[in-house]
Amino acid sequence: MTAAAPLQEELRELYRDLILDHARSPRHFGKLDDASNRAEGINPLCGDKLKVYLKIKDDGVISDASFEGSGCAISVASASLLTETVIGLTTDSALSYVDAVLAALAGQQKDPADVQLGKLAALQGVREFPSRVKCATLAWRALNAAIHDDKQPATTE
Amino acid sequence: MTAAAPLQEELRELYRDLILDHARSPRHFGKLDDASNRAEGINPLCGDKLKVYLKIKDDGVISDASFEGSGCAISVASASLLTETVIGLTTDSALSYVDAVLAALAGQQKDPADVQLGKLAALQGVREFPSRVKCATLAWRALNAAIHDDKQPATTE
Amino acid sequence: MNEHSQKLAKPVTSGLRDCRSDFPALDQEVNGHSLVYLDSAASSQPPSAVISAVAEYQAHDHANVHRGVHTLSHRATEAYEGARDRAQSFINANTRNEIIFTRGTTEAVNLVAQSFSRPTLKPGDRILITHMEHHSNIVPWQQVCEQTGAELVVAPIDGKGQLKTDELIAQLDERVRMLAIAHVSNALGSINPLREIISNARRFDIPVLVDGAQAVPHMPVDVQELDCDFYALSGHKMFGPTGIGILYGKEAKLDAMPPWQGGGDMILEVSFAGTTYNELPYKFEAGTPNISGAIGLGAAIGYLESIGMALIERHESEILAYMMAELDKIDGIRLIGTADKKASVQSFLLDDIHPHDLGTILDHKGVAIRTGHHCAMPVMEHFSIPGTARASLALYNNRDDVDRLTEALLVAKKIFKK
Amino acid sequence: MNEHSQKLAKPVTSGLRDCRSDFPALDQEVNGHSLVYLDSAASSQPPSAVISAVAEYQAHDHANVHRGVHTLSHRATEAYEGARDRAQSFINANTRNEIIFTRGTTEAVNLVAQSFSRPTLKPGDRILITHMEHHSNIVPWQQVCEQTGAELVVAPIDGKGQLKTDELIAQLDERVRMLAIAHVSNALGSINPLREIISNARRFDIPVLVDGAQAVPHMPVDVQELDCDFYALSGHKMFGPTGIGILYGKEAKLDAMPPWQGGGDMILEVSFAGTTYNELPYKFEAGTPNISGAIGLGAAIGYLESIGMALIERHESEILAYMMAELDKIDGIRLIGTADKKASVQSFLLDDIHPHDLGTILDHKGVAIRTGHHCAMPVMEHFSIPGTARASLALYNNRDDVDRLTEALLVAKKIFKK
Ligand SMILES: Cc1ncc(COP(=O)(O)O)c(C=O)c1O
Ligand SMILES: Cc1ncc(COP(=O)(O)O)c(C=O)c1O
Repeated sequence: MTAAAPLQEELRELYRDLILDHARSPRHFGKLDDASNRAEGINPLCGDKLKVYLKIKDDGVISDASFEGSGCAISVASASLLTETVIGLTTDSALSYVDAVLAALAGQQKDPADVQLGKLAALQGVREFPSRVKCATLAWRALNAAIHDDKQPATTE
Repeated sequence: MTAAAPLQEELRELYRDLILDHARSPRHFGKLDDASNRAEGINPLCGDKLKVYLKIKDDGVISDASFEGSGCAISVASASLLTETVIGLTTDSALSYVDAVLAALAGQQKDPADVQLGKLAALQGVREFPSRVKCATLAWRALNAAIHDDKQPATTE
Repeated sequence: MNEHSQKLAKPVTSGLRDCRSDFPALDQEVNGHSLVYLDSAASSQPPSAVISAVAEYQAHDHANVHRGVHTLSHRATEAYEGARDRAQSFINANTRNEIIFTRGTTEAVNLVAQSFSRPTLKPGDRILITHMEHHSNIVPWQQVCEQTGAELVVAPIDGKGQLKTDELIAQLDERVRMLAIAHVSNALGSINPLREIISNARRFDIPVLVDGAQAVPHMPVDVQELDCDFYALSGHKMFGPTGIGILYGKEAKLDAMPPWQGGGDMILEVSFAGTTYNELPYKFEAGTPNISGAIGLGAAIGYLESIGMALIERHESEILAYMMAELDKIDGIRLIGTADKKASVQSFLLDDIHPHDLGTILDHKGVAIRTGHHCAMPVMEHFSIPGTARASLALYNNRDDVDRLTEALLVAKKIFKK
Repeated sequence: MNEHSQKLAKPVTSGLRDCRSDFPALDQEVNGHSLVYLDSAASSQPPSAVISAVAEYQAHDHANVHRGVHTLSHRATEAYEGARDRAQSFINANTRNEIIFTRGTTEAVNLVAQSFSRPTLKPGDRILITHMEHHSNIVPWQQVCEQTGAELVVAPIDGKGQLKTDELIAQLDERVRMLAIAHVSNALGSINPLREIISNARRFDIPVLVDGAQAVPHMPVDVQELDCDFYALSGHKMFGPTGIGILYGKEAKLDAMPPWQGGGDMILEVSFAGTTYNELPYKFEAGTPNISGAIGLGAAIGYLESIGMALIERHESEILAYMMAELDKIDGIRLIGTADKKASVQSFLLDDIHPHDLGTILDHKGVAIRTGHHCAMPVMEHFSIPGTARASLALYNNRDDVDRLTEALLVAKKIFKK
């Protein structure tokens, strides 16, 4: 076990306190009854599903957001962080966050001036766990679909 | 080519003059209009097919026999030799020939007193060519089926 | 090898420990730890004997089978058909014509649903399955019910994940035109009492298909003794290659069925006026078959026979008992599937940790388990859970593997402790 | 590598000669002679790169794909899906969703016949095929015609074994609901003028399935340029393993089709109330796929790409021209299949020697050819012959192989001389 001790650090990187906190107590969890937009996200390979609800005002600002579904700590924390992030943003800047998060999780460097990941940086621990990256991206793909009002579920494939 | 010269002998063993003669000029070839018994033989793996016709008298003696079909030198010669062999035999002794030929071609030693292979021994060259044994046995399986009046085609499987 | 062996400490008593070195995949490090492979119910690791049988075939003997007069084609045909003979004797089929090579269990079930059931089913007829079936033994029946208007009926399971056999037997009547049932459940490990069930089905002449995917790697199987009409299995779950499996069917049943897929090898004669189909088993093997897969499966059977299925069964049931006992000691564990008769598999949940998170943490410790619904969503729905973590055993596992599993679970508990 | 190369003597000009050592099966003696393998149209030999990709996968990376969070499962999934990506780019499909792994060409044709055609065909509709099709592109259509009352219509071929393209084009009309046509004939080698045919089929919105089994190993194939709706191929004919093949389909077509086989992996959700199917390509891949087969096929594609299909095509057409010329010099030979545009294959008869006897004698000289009807009985019937001897080329063949063939044919003549 000692030889593997440094590796355990990677696990801690993945399951940071912030992630565990959001996984245990997801923010904005539940259906949004007066949502203007909604979309489902499906990970066809593991079967995880969640729904993202948005209330988008006429001026394009997301005034409220929530999510529903069951999933692993990573997908729930990611969805919870997402709702915290997008409330108050315009749909355009929410979409920039989608780009930035997907790029960061894919290990790509995006122009850092573009978007401040802030708390969302906590999701980056997943990069060392390639089989879990899709868990972290699921909510963001659903957000993208909700803003574009897609009728088809968004998928991680 | 010189190193392989002895092997060429095996080919000559397979394609003996007797075999080639019967293949070129098959005896009793054609349909037997007043046949009492008939059966089809099929080699499902190569698709070869032939029909054996018998005229069996009330006393159980095969008074006439013929065959039809197209096939390789081995299967045609075998069928031709078969017709020569069985005409005049009782069905019982024809069946002993079936046993003896199938055993000889499978490389089994049968009690030599049982049946005199005679000319049929020429078929034994096929034993060195395992993929061709079924060609040599096809007619004999059809003979067996004809004597037993089987409605299903006999097969070499 | 006696009744007390479970009470002894760690040494494995069955004499199977040495066979680990036959499996090259087990001799590797994953994430800095020696691999503990507890995912054989999803797919087993092939022994060297299988890997090299496939490679040797490909390197020296490959050609298309049947119809060929040249040496390689003859060798390939002999090897392919030899694998059929081995399979026949392994499950004790009556004739080699009863062994149809398929891609796996799934294709075997589809073949029966489409060729046997579809042409004869009508509205009012029923297909009976159980609540513990794998999707592969559910969806093909849903499809054929939709195609024919027949009804899918489901026999219930209890809180231990056991079939309610009495209720299933009460569901048997003239309307039931197929009983499709797992030998062993892949999500729960429950072994179904097939002989009792099949003898009851016989009273109404109900054809029985057994999904044997999770049974053949773990216990002796004799299809004539079971008296089932069809038995389906997958090579990759019994230490053979992927892409190969077997449909066993009673000859009279198979003979009466129309072919399913059309193409090369399954015909005797083709003309535009009409086509004459080939005899068994070729009638159901359209196109060039998975020759190297069948040869690999034959080698897997040879490997299993060299050890002996009875010995394997004894070894595994000992390790399974140990695993269940050790898991049960962990605070916060919930075992899913605690049938009285079980093989190979233990599903579980730990605290409120999602199975995927458990899977990731265990993998990080070199322990490979499967997480999720295990293609048995109705089982998950029965227990009102989205999925489980599942550890599954095969002949190469031992008590050390179990200890590594429980150690890793304690790490997960620590990470997720509030 | 210029137009004069065919006039030069033996040296192979294309630079491909060295690749023979990549194929372990070619380095053996058969009946005391070094093997000359001229049966690649039935099945090709795999290069070491394929054999070891399969063996390495089995020894180190095997697990069930999809749904797995542990390391081996992730590796297996990446490798399996990576093979799909390779196949996509190899035939230039538009998206990876258009690549469905099947057992081979036969299963691919059956899938289209059952999932695309069967639900929509009605009496009066027509399926158009050609007289040169392989049984695998005939029987599935006969079956679906029988199931739906549609009619099978056959486009004729001429005495050289060429499609009568004008007549086929004249047969195209609103009634035709599928044109299923070989890219290259396996019995005759004829290459069909697909672009002309497909653009004509477009006028009536006729879906086109191309049987590409005999084309992909021998020439560059671009499905978007062909503009076909479906393209079927077999791994074992393009130097990959048996048990794996591909159905390419345009995404819009595949999307609109119901799934065919049911089971694991092809569903998103299963409940007894109903089932939600998975998206492409998984919707059509029920059950555990042939993972090692797909990986081997990916390796075969990598191997072919490392040489270059254009170079392979040039090399083979040179050897084919030489083979046809050399065979034609033999007294008593009859070449079957002398189309202007040909690939790989030459069928022939010699005197009145039955093809099986030729096959045996050639095999005795170490020369492997195929004899019989080549699963193309209508072609045999067209030429009023029961079968042919067929020599077929692949990238590893050279002029020496052709010389060994003709020498052995002279031996056969001697044995059978009157
Ligand atoms: C032209 C053609 N189509 C279809 C097939 C069938 O391919 P498979 O047997 O691999 O399914 C073959 C080969 O046998 C072929 O040559
Ligand atoms: C009980 C059971 N049935 C059927 C299957 C399907 O087998 P395959 O995916 O090999 O077709 C499996 C495994 O996935 C299984 O465990």
